[in-house]
Amino acid sequence: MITLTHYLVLAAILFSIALVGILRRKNLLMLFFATEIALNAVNIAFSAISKYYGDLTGQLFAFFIVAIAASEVAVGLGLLIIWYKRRGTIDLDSLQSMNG
Amino acid sequence: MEPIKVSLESLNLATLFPMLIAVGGGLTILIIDLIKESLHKSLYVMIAILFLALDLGAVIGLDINTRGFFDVMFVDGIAYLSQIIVVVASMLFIPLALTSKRFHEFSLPEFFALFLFMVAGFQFMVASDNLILIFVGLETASLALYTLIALHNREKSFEAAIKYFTMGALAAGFFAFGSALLYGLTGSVEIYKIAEVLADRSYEPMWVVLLAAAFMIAALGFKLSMVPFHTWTPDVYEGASAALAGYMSVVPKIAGFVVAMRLFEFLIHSDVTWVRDILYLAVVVTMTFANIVALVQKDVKRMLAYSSISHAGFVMAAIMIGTTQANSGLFLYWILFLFTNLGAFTMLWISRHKSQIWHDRFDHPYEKFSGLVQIMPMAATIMAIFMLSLAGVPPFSLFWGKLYIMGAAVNSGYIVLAIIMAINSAISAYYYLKLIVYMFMREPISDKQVVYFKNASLSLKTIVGISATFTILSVLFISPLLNYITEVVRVSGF
Amino acid sequence: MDHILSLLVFFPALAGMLGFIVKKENIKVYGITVATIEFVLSLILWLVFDPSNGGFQFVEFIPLIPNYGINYYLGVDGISLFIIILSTFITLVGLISLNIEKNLKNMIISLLFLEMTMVGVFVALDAVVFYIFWELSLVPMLYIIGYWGGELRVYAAIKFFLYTFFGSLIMLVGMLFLAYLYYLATGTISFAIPDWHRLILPYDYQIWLFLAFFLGMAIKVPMFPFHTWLPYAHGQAPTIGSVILAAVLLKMGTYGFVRFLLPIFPDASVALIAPIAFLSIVMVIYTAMVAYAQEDMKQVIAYSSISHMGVIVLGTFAMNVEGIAGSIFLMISHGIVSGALFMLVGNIYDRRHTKLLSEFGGLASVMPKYATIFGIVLMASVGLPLTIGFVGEFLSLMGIYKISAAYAFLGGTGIILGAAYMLRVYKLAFFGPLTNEKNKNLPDLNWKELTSLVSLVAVIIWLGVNPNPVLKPINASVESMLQLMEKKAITKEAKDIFAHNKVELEAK
Amino acid sequence: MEKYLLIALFSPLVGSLFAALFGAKPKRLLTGIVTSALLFVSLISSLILLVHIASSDDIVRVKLFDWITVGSLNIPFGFVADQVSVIMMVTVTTVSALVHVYSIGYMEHDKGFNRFFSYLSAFVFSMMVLVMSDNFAGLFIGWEGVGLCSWLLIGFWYHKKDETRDINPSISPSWAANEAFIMNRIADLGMLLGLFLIYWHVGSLQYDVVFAHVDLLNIGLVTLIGIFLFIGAMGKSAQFPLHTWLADAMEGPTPVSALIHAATMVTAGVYLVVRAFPIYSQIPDIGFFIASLGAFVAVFAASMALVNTDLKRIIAYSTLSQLGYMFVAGGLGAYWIALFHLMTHAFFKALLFLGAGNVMHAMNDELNIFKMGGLHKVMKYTAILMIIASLALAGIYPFAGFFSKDKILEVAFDSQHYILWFMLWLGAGMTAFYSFRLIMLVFFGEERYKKYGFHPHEAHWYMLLAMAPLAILAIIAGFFEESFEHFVTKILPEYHFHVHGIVTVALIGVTTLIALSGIAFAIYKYSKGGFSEKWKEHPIYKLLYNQYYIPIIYEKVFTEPYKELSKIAWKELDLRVVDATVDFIANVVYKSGFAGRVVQSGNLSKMLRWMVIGLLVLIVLVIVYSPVR
Amino acid sequence: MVEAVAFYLFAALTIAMFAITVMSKNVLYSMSSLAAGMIFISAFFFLLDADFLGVVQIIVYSGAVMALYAFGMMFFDATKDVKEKNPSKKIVFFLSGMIALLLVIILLSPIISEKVKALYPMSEEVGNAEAVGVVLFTKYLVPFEVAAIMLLVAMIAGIILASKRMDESITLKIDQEIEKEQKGEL
Repeated sequence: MITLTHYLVLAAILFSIALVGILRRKNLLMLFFATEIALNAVNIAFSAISKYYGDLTGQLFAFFIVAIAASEVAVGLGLLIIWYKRRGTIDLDSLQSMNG
Repeated sequence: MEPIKVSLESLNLATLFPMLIAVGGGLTILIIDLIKESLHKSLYVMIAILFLALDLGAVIGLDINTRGFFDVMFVDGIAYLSQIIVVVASMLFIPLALTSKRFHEFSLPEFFALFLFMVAGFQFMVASDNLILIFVGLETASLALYTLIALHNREKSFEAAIKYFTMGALAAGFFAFGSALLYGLTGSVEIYKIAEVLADRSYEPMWVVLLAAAFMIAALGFKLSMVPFHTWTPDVYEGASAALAGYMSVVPKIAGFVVAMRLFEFLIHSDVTWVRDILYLAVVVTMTFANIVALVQKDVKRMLAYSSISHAGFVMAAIMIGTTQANSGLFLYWILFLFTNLGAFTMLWISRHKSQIWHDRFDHPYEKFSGLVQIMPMAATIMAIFMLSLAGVPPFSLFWGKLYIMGAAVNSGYIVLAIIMAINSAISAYYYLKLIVYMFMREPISDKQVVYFKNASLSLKTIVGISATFTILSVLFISPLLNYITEVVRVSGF
Repeated sequence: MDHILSLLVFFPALAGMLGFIVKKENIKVYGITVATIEFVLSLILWLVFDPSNGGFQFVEFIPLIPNYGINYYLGVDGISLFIIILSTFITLVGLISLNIEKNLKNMIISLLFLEMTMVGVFVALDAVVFYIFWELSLVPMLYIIGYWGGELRVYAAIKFFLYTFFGSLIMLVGMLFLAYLYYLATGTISFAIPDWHRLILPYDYQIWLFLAFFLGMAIKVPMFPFHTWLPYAHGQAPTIGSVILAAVLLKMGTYGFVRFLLPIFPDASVALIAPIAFLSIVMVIYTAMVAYAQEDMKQVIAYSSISHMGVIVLGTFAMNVEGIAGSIFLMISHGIVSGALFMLVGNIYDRRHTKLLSEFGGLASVMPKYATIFGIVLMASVGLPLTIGFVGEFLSLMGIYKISAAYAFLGGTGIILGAAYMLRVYKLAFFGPLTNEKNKNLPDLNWKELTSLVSLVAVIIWLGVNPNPVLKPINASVESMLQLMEKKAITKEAKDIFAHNKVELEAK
Repeated sequence: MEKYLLIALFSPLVGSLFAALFGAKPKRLLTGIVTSALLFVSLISSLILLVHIASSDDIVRVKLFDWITVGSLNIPFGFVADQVSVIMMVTVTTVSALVHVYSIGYMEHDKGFNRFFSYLSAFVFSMMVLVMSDNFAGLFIGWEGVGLCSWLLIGFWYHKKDETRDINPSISPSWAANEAFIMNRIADLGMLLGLFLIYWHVGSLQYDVVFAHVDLLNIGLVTLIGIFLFIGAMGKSAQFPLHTWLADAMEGPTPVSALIHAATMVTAGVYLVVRAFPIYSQIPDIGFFIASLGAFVAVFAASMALVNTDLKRIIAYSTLSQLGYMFVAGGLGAYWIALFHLMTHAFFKALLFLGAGNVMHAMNDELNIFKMGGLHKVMKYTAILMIIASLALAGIYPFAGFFSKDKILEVAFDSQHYILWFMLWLGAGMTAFYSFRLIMLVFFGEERYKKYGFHPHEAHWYMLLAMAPLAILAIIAGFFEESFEHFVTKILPEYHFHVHGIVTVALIGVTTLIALSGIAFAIYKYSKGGFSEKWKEHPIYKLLYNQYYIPIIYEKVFTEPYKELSKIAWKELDLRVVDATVDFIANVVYKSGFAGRVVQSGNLSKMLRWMVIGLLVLIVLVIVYSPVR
Repeated sequence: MVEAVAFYLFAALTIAMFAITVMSKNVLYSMSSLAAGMIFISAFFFLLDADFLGVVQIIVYSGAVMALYAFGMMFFDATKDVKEKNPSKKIVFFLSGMIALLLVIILLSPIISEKVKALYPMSEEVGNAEAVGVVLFTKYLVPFEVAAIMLLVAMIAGIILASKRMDESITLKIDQEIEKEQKGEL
């Protein structure tokens, strides 16, 4: 029997994979992929919980998360484009003019 | 499936009006832009102010402790207060667009539209106890904010925006995960309900409850720039324009505080001491770390960034303490902080140059203010007063906030915390003093008044005047302010 | 007369603000005028003050933050009256002798603001109002040291500010806690000092609160080992800064002892007599030794200030009328004397731009007036009878003698060591052959310097010969304070001390 | 009579202030005349008071106003002229009036003429306050006042530079002045403690109240008070071990030495003991200690005088020695005798000093008696006056010293303190010897001064005239012994002798014998050219000549270590430990700021990593720190 | 049983896909596997009776998001292998691994509260999409509208950031030049 725990553990694992991506990616575009993964992991958790409660709220939350993820992509890409226009790279290490 | 009956009254649309006005304002600006291009920024500023004024009126007209729209909207005292703070702060900050120099963002009408959307986002965020709406509101505001930062249109502002955005995306992940856990625990996304259910099951399984709290602390910690989630703050402040940096130091944080209050207060008051202890730790680390790093900054704006981290830590203590006194202290502090920081950042904004004549990286290095008192005694004095206020020197405004929050700490038995706060205030005095030392005790590098006055305009000066007046004379209206805040906070049960 | 205290506090500040408008060339006249008016006001206060009344007079009360117990609450009693007059007097004298050209306007405006804070500290009857002025006094002083000071001025100024700021913040926590305890006891929160005076606290609370207050004030005094900011501050400050710092600002600390520590925490005060006496004695002896070793004239006086403050603290913790009244008198006398000494050093510094003792010698023959006045002030400093310095020192030591002869003896060594370092300075600077070429044509004091110094000398002698007009109001207030303390005492130790801390005739 | 009291008290002050007006100006003869005249006014008032009191036994009291009123303490400016104080007043004003007149001549070429008179009159005023006060605090005012004036006057020639001890054993006037002041301060502390003790147990510092109360006090307490007060007396009267300043004080102008360091100020200690007799008569043990110390100093100081070559120092040691005698009398309860010797000593010692002043004047301030000799030819009157004074000092009948000093020896013998008596007896011999050694070396024998090119001359007539009354008093004062006793014992206790008749006569004989032999030995030895040079190599000579090495010991044991310690306290402790600790803390905070910046590397990856680390920490805390319920 | 098989299958697939996404050096691979992972996730939604969500997932992600990314990728010309400097792999894997481990440990405890009653119960009668719609347009109408604003914000942001109006920075220009240009235009 697949229980909620299974789904949650899966979500946790996916979330951790996302963290791996977020931590190790130097290419900003690919880093954004990883943030998408994190949100998707949460979506699994939400819909699973929703199912086990028989409650729709979780699905709605997941729905909003999808919306949020989409908006983030738009803004993120916009930022990347303008950065790329200026610097010709989307490498994360190029963003180091401010520190200390 | 049964049809759903909805009466307009039960929706209580009034709770929604303020945000609708702000959104409407944003849309109006977009429409005006469509109709006629290249209008002067002053028009947009005034439109924005007008809509914000309407917004403020709508907020003030709200009844406290009402819910609306299927209980999604929730206007309790803290929502009411924080909305007022958000709107007033926005009204005070938006005239900073009227500089005598031209900056990229203000030439774009979209800036003002996004600004109003952002205000609406923050209002949604505070005026609800539904995690979904909070999340959506938060993201609306944040996405707008990232864009506003980038619109300053120079490499540093892009860098700032990207950093802020990326970290924000991670924090959004944290928030989502935390919400999922809370939902899993309680089957609800409404905070009051979550609190009920958790209390009902006596916070078991404890680990999961705490895990959810941990995620939430991480997510809000990012918004409130708690150490170690603070790393974006100085870079973003440095990259953004001084006006926007000042805005960021005030408005998003008050929204964050309100959410944090809603989320953590019930945990703190339950016998789950974990949250309290962790917040205690976080508060101490945040205050201290930020203060220490601020000591070695070379740029005033960056210093103020660390300073605002430290102040946020200080105020976070109020949430940790959790008494009515502490929570009203939080609002009092933040109102006072609003005016002082507004003043300080406006002073920076006034002295902004397009070319980096003082330092090849910084806009506002300390050296820039050398001997300011001899060239512009009034400006130097006012800036010094803002610095002293931030350092907590009485009788300037922030002293009263510190007094009140430290008093709240003492009254709840957190003597050690109060002492740590005191020590931190003493440490922080150093970096504020450093600016005073530069302004008052060094000889000026350039003796040309114009060099300093470059970006000043009447509206900027007015804003400085307002905040200076408020900072100096705060003692006169602390009492009514405090009475009102306490009353409002108490009726909403915090 | 009802608002004379407010007038006293805010008149200089208002004048300071208006001073921005006055033309640069005339600012000094303006400053002196304002300071004179303020001084006359303070004299009027003395005139209308009822010396037999030990309580607070001319009380003003305006609610500020009533819900949190913070009120604008002013009043004056015998303890504070003369320190107020001292502040206005020293400011006036300092302004007259002011000899600064760089940015004079800012200096005078800062001084006027400083005067407000000084008066404010001493008239405040609400702890928060007290704290406001206490902290605010740092700001103009910071500027004065940091801008017009010597080479290390910025370091000295920041050290001064941060050190005292740190201490007072700890004190603030103590105040908040005390207000809370007041709330627990009475159900209303209050920061009013007279309210606190009536509060009887449990012993352990007293100790902790005492320590919190003590730290803040001890740094200001400055007590050993928190004293190291002072030599820097004095060493770097311009003359006027040193004068006011030594004459008035340091007194805030000891005034705080009398106003807060003793009446609010009588039991803790009694219990902690020994450690505090120890610190004071270390202060007296150790700093006297350090003063002896100095090469810079001003540093000698700076350290000597610390040493004298040790005697003041001893007197304060004598817990009897003689000692406390003596210590208050000593605050005033030390204010005048150290003010005069710093002014004198300033005079020679103006002429030679050095304060190193090795640069001088034999000055008595080129500057006889200067040497004479220095001599008189020096004698007051070492506590010669019939000068102002003796009365307070005598009474303070007399008071502490009742607690322990050993304290009086060790504290009393100050009069020997004090003589040693002061006479050393005098010998090195004024005696011996005039060897340094640069000193051969030094002009003697000019009328400006003479006016200020002679007025100080006049006070030194006048109050040395006839201290009673000052002592009487002090006495009345101290007596009522001690009665209060006796009533409040809860520990046996304290009760014993208060019961027996007076002259007791012995029968065989 | 109050009027006269006030006149006596304040006319020196008026004179001082008058002279002070001209302080920095060039010499004005007027100042000298006015101050002297005012002192004569004071003298006459004192004499009127003396007559008044002697005739009516009326004690004159004046209370000006309250000085310090605090708590139960009330110190008035109260003055009293009773039998004791009026004697002191007369003595003081007499000597000082004469010294003033003398000084007009002595200081005639000095730049600081006006200043000198101002100081000198101020001294007299302080001294008058000291003796006339009716309470201990007033006494202390005078006590410190004379100390101040002594400081000013010793350091009068402040412009002289410091020398090594070989060249000038007093180093310099300013050094000597400071030494005197500081040493006195040490003693003053003792005295202050005494005052505190009195106050806290009696509640007043008025003599009458205190003395009325002494009986009621615990004996231990009285002992303590006695000790403390005597410590004060030891400083002012330069008793061992606080004696070194007196010899160094000879750096001051000679009239100063005559007035302050011989006749008046140094006897203040004796006056205190006499004044406080109700206390000391309660505590004979302390009295005995005082007497023993006195006897010791009498011999100790005399022995140093034996070999010294410095004109003034010899007389200074002699003063020291005589003070020892007075303390013996005071300590043994013979208060009136102490007072009597105080008075006679004032006369002849002042005379001696003034004579020495004449010699110095003549010799251009040369002080080495071995550079003098045969001066009687040019300075006949001075020689006569000094011989009179020396005879009085040596205690030869009928000179004043004979009466007073013999009485002291009698007291010592009578109270069965034979050792004390023996020491005093020995001291008497030594006194006689060194006095006439000085006379012989200065006035008689080979005229060595010619070798050094001096051209001595006699002093002004008015200087000699000023000395004359002293000489007369030195001769005749002794004959007033009985009336003196009668007069002062109205207040002071009488001393009842147990031995009478033959023993007394024998004692007088023995004492006179040793004095005479001392004189004879001196005359014999020095008329033949004195001791051989080999003596100077002898350890005993060296020991005596170097004042038992005490100044050097003080310097090595106290002064230098204090200096070193002070340096250490400043440079090592204050700067390196106390201040460095503060700075260290501040620096640690500041430096940790640099360390903290590492977090702020500006690299987005690292920033994200910090967030994740934060999350991890929180999660770990969830597991590790979850509360146990 | 089918559920279990499906779960494990898709779980393995998503994990694998996402692992490729975060580990691959090639953007194209990375993105493709991301898209694949997203679609596999929608399988879970279907498994969990969240049909509507599953559809939305496929449309939004595989449609909109992936399209955006693809455009982005082309714009950045990132089809070739990206060179990334990853100096501290150990830390990355340690952190993520620890978090994964701890999360799993914690999440093994039972979360679901038995007492909770569903606020908006799923019912067999009503289709998922309909049910979601009802709730979305009643209770969650406000968030929905806000989400709309959010998307508007995102759109404006995307447009303005990528537009030509950002190409020339007024911020960096001296004011006089701007005025000159404007005059020239006029």
